[in-house]
Amino acid sequence: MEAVVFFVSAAAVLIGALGVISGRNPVHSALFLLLTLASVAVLYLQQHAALVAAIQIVVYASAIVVLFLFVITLLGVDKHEPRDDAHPIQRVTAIVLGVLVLVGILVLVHGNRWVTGAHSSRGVLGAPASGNVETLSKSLFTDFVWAFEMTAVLLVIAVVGSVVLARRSGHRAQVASDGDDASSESTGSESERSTA
Amino acid sequence: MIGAVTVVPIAHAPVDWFAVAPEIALFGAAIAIVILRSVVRHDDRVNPASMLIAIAGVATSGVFTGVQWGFVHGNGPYQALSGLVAVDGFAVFVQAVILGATLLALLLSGGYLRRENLEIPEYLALMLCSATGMLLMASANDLITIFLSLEILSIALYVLAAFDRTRLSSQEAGLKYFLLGSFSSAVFLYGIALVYGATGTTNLTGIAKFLSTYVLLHNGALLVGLALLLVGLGFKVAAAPFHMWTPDVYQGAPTPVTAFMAAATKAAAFAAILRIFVGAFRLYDVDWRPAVFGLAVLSLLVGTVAALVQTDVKRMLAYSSISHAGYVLIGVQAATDKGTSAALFYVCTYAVMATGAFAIVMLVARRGDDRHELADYRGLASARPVLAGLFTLFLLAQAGVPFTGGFVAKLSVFSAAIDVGQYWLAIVGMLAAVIGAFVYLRIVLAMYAPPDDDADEAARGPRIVIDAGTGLALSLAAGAIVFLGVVPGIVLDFAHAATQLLAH
Amino acid sequence: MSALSYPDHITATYYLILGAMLFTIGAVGLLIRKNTLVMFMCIELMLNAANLTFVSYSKALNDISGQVIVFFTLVVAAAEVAVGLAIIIAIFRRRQSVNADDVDLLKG
Amino acid sequence: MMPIVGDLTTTVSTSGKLGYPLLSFLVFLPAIGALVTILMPARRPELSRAVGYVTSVATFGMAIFLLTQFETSPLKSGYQLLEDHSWIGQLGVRWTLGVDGISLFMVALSALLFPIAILASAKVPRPKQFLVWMLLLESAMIGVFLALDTMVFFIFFELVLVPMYFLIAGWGHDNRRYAAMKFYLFTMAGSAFLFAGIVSVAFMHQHSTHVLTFDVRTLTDWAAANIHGGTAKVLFLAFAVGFAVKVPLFPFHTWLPDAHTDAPTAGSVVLAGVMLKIGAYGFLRFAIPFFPQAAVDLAPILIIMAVIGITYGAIVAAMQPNLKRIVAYSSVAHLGFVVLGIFALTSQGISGGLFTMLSHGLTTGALFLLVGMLYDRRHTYELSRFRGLWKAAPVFGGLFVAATFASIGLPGFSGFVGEFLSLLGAFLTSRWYVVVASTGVILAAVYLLWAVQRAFTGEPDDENAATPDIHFREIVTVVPLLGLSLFLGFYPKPVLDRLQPSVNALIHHVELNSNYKAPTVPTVAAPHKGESK
Amino acid sequence: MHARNLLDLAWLIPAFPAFGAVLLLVFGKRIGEPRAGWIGTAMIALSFVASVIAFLALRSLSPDLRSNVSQGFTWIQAGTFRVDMRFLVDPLSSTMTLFVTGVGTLIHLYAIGYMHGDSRFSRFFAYLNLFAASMLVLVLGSSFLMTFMGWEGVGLCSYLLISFWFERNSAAVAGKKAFVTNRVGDFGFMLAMFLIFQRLGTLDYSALGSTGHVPSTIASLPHSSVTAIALLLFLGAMGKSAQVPLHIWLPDAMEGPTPVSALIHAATMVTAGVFLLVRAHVFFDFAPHAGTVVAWVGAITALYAASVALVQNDIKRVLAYSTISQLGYMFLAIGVGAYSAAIFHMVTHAFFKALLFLGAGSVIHGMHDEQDMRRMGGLKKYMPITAGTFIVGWLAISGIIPFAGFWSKDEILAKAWFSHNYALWAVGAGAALITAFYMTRQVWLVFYGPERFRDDAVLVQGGGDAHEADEVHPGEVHGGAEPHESPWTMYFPLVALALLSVVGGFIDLPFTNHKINVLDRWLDLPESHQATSFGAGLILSTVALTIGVIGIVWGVSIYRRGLRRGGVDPTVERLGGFAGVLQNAWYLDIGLAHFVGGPVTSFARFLSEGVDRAGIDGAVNGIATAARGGSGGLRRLQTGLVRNYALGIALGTVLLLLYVATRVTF
Repeated sequence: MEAVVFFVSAAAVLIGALGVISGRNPVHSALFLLLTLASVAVLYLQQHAALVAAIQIVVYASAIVVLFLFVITLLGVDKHEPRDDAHPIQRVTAIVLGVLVLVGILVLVHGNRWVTGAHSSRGVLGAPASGNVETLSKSLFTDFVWAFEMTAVLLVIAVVGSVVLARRSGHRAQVASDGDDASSESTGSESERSTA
Repeated sequence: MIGAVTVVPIAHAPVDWFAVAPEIALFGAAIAIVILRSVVRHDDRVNPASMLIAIAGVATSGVFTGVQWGFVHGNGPYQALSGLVAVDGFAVFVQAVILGATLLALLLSGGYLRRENLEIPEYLALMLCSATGMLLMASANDLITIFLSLEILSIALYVLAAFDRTRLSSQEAGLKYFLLGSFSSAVFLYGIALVYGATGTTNLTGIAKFLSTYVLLHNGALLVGLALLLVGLGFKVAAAPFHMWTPDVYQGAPTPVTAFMAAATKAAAFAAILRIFVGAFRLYDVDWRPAVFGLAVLSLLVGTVAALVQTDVKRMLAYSSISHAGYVLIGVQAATDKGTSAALFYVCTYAVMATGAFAIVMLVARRGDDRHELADYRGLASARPVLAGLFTLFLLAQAGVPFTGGFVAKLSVFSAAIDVGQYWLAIVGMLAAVIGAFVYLRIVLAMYAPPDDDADEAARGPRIVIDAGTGLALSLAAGAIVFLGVVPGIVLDFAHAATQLLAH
Repeated sequence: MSALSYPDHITATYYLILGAMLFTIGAVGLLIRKNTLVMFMCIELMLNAANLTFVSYSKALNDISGQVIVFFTLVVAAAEVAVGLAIIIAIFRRRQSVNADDVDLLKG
Repeated sequence: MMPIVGDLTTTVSTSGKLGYPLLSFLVFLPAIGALVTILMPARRPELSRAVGYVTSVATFGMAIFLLTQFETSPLKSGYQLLEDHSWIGQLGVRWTLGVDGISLFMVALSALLFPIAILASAKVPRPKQFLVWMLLLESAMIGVFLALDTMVFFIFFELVLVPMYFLIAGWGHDNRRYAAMKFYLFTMAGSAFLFAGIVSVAFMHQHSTHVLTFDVRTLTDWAAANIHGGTAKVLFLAFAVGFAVKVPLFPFHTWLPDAHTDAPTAGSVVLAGVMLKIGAYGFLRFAIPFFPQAAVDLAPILIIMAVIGITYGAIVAAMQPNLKRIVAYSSVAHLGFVVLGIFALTSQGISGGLFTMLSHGLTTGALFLLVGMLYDRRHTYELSRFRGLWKAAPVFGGLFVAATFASIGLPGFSGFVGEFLSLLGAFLTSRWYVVVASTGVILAAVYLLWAVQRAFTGEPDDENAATPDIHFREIVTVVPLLGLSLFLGFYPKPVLDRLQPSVNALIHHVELNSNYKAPTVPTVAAPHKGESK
Repeated sequence: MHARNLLDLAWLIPAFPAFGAVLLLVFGKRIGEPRAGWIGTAMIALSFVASVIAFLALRSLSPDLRSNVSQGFTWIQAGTFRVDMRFLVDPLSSTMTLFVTGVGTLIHLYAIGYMHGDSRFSRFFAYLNLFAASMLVLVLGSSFLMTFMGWEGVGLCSYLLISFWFERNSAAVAGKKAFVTNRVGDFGFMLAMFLIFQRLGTLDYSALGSTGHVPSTIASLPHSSVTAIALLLFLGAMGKSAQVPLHIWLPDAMEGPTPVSALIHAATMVTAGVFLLVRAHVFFDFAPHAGTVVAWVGAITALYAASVALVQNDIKRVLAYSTISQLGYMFLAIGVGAYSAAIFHMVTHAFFKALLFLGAGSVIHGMHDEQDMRRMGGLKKYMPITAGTFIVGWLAISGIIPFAGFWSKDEILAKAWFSHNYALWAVGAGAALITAFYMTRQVWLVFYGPERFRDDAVLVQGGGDAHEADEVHPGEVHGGAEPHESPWTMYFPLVALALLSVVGGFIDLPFTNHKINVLDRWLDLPESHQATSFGAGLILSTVALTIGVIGIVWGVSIYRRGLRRGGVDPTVERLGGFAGVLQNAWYLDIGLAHFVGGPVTSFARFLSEGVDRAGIDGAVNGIATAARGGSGGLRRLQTGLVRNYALGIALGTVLLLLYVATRVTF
């Protein structure tokens, strides 16, 4: 059973990924991305990471992908990108290198030698059923409380940055109103969610 | 939501605020500016106010750093916040450097922003946030915090690089930096994942402990992870072959941001490199030293050689920053205390040299920030002798002329290399310095070229205006360079002590 | 790797290899696509690969921090998206294009 | 019958004897002068000039005083007027100054040449900047010769480049940028190896004794005794490359002609007069004492390079169409004699080498001054443009011919004493090389007299006939050099007596630390009947 | 001891002219035309007086004590090497000083008249004085190095004096040629000194011992190094004394004013080589092979130069080659160990050759700077004194008894014969015959026969002295003007020298009775003591005399009627094609220039163009170019395309992974 779920969702992940990088139309890519993210969430569940899976769905699948689609449509770039390549060699080299990286990782970290670390150095996982919600949130607010605080800086940057960038370049130095709202609201919504 | 019913009692670990006081002070200033900006809308006094806040923040943070130094010196280094943060001399030294660079960058920015007519508060807030990220990086003792701080400083820099929306080149720089930066940090993250799998922890101290207790029969995951970490950090310090973004981004970004990037980011990233490689993975130095060696040599060659035929001064300096990364890496790969302190001293010196040089570039670029051609520097000596003199000083310092910080810095990194028996690395470094000297002297020659050849080049364009902040920054930098060159003892001892007070 | 024939028990290795594949695909995508938005998506793929690896390791090592890291990664991803898309938009406004190859003002 | 030999590295007397740091004054005075000059208003050049003259002359005075303070006796072979202060503790660099017979006259020469060079360039544009650079250069030069801390030496060694670079690039002739750049990069490349060598020695010392120091005396004693075999050879070569570029020895000489040709007169004077000697000095102060055995084993290589330099430099000089280039190449030949003498490792050879260093400074300095005057009058160095100048400007012509013969090394001029001694000394150890090198005395006559014939003899055409004769200020610059050269030609004893103790100590040091034995010659107690009563 | 105190003042001898030189160099312009000359002459005269006093003081000492090294100071000292500035007065040096200062004084005096009106009159006397001083240092020096100092000094003066009229290019070239050729000799001299120091530990003459006892240091020297020293010294002598093939500078040296030719290039400087070898004769005593070499080089030089002198048309060039030839005799003498004979001939030669040169000068002066003998003839009646004195010199050099030349030349030939070197004797005799002939030719062409200086019909046909054409002072007067006798300052020296040329021979008559041959005893040099029977000596003398007579008679018979029609020289006519060979001095000069000069020049050009410019400098610039190239390449990599940059990162990653592959433990 476990195997079935794994292989199915693994296939979905890879199909999605390949779809993302092969889809001529960005909208398609976004949708394939959605597929991948969702199937990854399934794999999280498989590994008793319920909370992570949930956040994956909520933040990634919904917020981020939606944001992508929003931008795509906003910019109206949902058209096929030209196939012609300034540097044709780029594509070939890229694929070769990609293969090399993959092979490299697989060969170097081959077989069952992926995991060599010491076990449960920072807190043991809970029972599979629990989905580790408590454990996770516990360590999130104890061991990793500082890292948690640090995310605040990230979000401030995200807000200010997108505000600054999304302004129209025409009139500067005084607050612009339009593009400002769009992005600020979007980022704002995330920040609420992720600091909840 | 899942499991929301069961109430989980969480015993809040008492947060050791002292350990993170500098970061908090800086971030506080950033927040203050943001709030001020959003509260006070149409009032120009907000600009100087926010500038004051920013400087105050840096100052406060500096004070805290000083206090920390005193404490560490007295009671020795320790780790705070369940090992995510290390409070040690190393962190304090790097933080001091970062704060110094930030201060200089802020001083430069004021005049620049007014000249280019850009939003000052947002800019300052972002710069402070980025600086905060750097401070966090300097003190981070856990791969997670390192990753987070890396992202903090990077994302802020993406925005800063693209800050000048009137210049296409600025936005292009932002985009390139963003795409490549997030690419490299993704690699970095994957590297963390592998290391985590290989050692079972992300805490550097834990890793060191693990590696000293267990001998890995299969070090594949560890080494691959290590390699990917090197990619991520190598990107940030602009080491070849991960350097290609540097010239474009440095050139496109607003010049004060370039200075900040060159000076502070390098410092922070090298702090991370030193902590991870020399600190946590010291036992595996036989494995990683050759790799760093390669990066060092490559950076030296690429950085110096590529600059030879450049005609854009800002780009030249960008390339030279690549080669300087190479010099620091020489110190890193020695994997000794000597090497570490040498690297620290070098980073410190480079921060000053680079900021000074870019400050001049900023001034000469004039409004529009687009006069970077060598021709624009013709006859600068006759037009603005002092300015030319200062630039000469900074350039010669980068070339490593005695009685400037650059000389002592190079001296110490090469010494470190020779100390571990790598004569050829030292000699390659010296020869790279020779080629580098050619680049710098080319600029100097242009400045001292009598204005009669290519007469009105210098005259063309508005007169160069030096605002108070920039002037202050320049004089500070110049003073520091000479100070570091003539009596380097003090800072060297500081750096040395810093390595001794490394928390393990 | 242990037999790819139908296994009765799925070890961490499977997940990790999948992660590696996902990571590589993302990387290749970034290299071969010209549309900045898609390139950005590829970065998200890579981040997900890392996350998957973390979670798998956290299970294999029976250690929670792996999952915590994923949490932080998500936040980072969110922030990156906000800023990144803003940059892309800003550029688009000037250039009316999201083609990465159009952005070559700075070179040489 | 080797005279009583003192120790190479012991200190004879410290500045305590003097109560004030004379040597530090010598180093800093010009630098202070430079700072003062910077403060002078640019539109009042005469002020800068005044400062320049005062400072350089004062420095010269102090150098004279140094000569009087220097104690001479066969046993006083070590460093005198020593000063030692901590500087960069972390790197073990100390501010150590001292003077011995080997460095004494180099300091004096520098102090003498600078006032003259400054006086000779009274009409340069932008005099303020010019003087700043000149004074800084003087500071660095004197520092190089006085430093007893290897790293301090290296610092000055590098520092010398900068002012010289700006002098060439800022006040040179047509091709000045290329020349200046070439000069800077070339020397810097050489010093890369020198640096590696220095630091290696210091660290080897640190690893075995746990004391990090760059002190010349300590390192000399330690390295000579503890670094052997291949290591010593490699390190010696590292030093040698650095110094060979500076000298310059044969294959590394190619920066010299360009630098000389395009340098301003003052630059050429200082470059040839003092700067080239830094290389030779380095051999004597560091390369040989640190690695005696290696020096002995590898001496043939350097001797061959020197011999090639002597003949090659002369032959190539003869072919130059440019008067200044001829003088430049003549420097290559002369410095060849210096190195030949030094690596003869005999008392005569080294003394001769050192003496040649001194006299080359005087004679070639004079030649460059004269050539410079010619340039001031005619704005060219091309020989083909000159004809019959001797008739047009008799005094100038006479002085030039005098300088020529001084440079050829005619007995009676200092050049002869130096070259003869170095050839003689080298003959004792490596005869056949000297047979080749001695052809240099023929070739020197060929290229210099040929140049004189082409430029100074014959019936001047109108352009040449219009060349004004030398005037007083210029005479004041040249005559002292020639006069001194003449005096030392007839009475070199004062110099030789002060050189000897250090030279003998050096040879003794080499003998102690290597399988080398200085050749002995039969000693006839030559009966001087005149003496007998 | 009083005498010794006097001898300690020997430094005064060179000091006088040295002072004069400095004085005239500095204040010459202010001192002005006639006075400068008189000052110069006075100085050298004083020095002559001093030499005489020194000579007398020395004579007052007993023969075995006749060597005094004056007080002095240490000149150069390094290690065990030490050279003092001292002056050695012994019979040899005092003889030299006597005739150097004596002849010198006369020539100075002569020059006052000859150089009259020259723009650099005072400079000329400064140089002359400087020369005298150097020459005296050369002979009085107490060590090889002191001698070398004087040696180079005279070289310098000869350079300055030959190219005294440097406006003439030929003069400048000649001066340079002289100095450089001499330098070749000096090269040998220096090496000799190095070797001597290495072997003996000193350069002091006292180490050479004196006749009677030879220092063990020398006696025990390996034969090879003695020979080497001897030959190297000889190389030095060859340069100074113009022995084949280093003679090439001397004929050109005639570019200088005639007094210079007389003083430097006939009487004194050129004999320095002879002096040196005699001074260092001890080495030749121990190196017979070296002696043979010297003798043969001398003999060949004598014959060669004489043959060339046959067909020269320039009055001075004839004398120049004759000088070379006579010097050859001296070396022949040294070669066979007849040192005192060499000195003897040196002295007599100084008298009559100076006389001849000054006579020639007087002729040139009287002929308004005409030097071509073909434009002369019958001058006897215009300048009787010159003619008379010149004839004395002619007889002397031709070896007619009782003139000085006869005795000295005869002694040399006799010594050659008695040392069983009959071949050498034959060569010497042949040279003597030719000498007599060409001197007769000269006398007849100049003083007898038809007067050819009026008609310009005589076209100057080029020959040995191809550059005759520009051999004219500024402001020469051609033909027309009448020849005239010279002022007394010029003919007084002629008369004096003529007298010396007559009686000079009597200082050393070749009879075994030691009461008579003063010089021999005075010099007290070792002699090759072969069986010399009086009878044989007499026969040889007669033979020598007859040779001279034959030469003269033959010459007169040919030149009785002067030149052939059209100014053709009978000798040239007779010799036919061979005359060309002789006129071009057997093509030695040209040959050297062509086969040595040519290749050397092209080699030098190759070094400077090929090796230095292209090779070394090229390599350096090549590196620079390569760096630029690489820079350009890297620049091209910076496409500005973000994806390419990402590719770079990926590439780097792969490289790192590849490296990791080498470290991973599988």
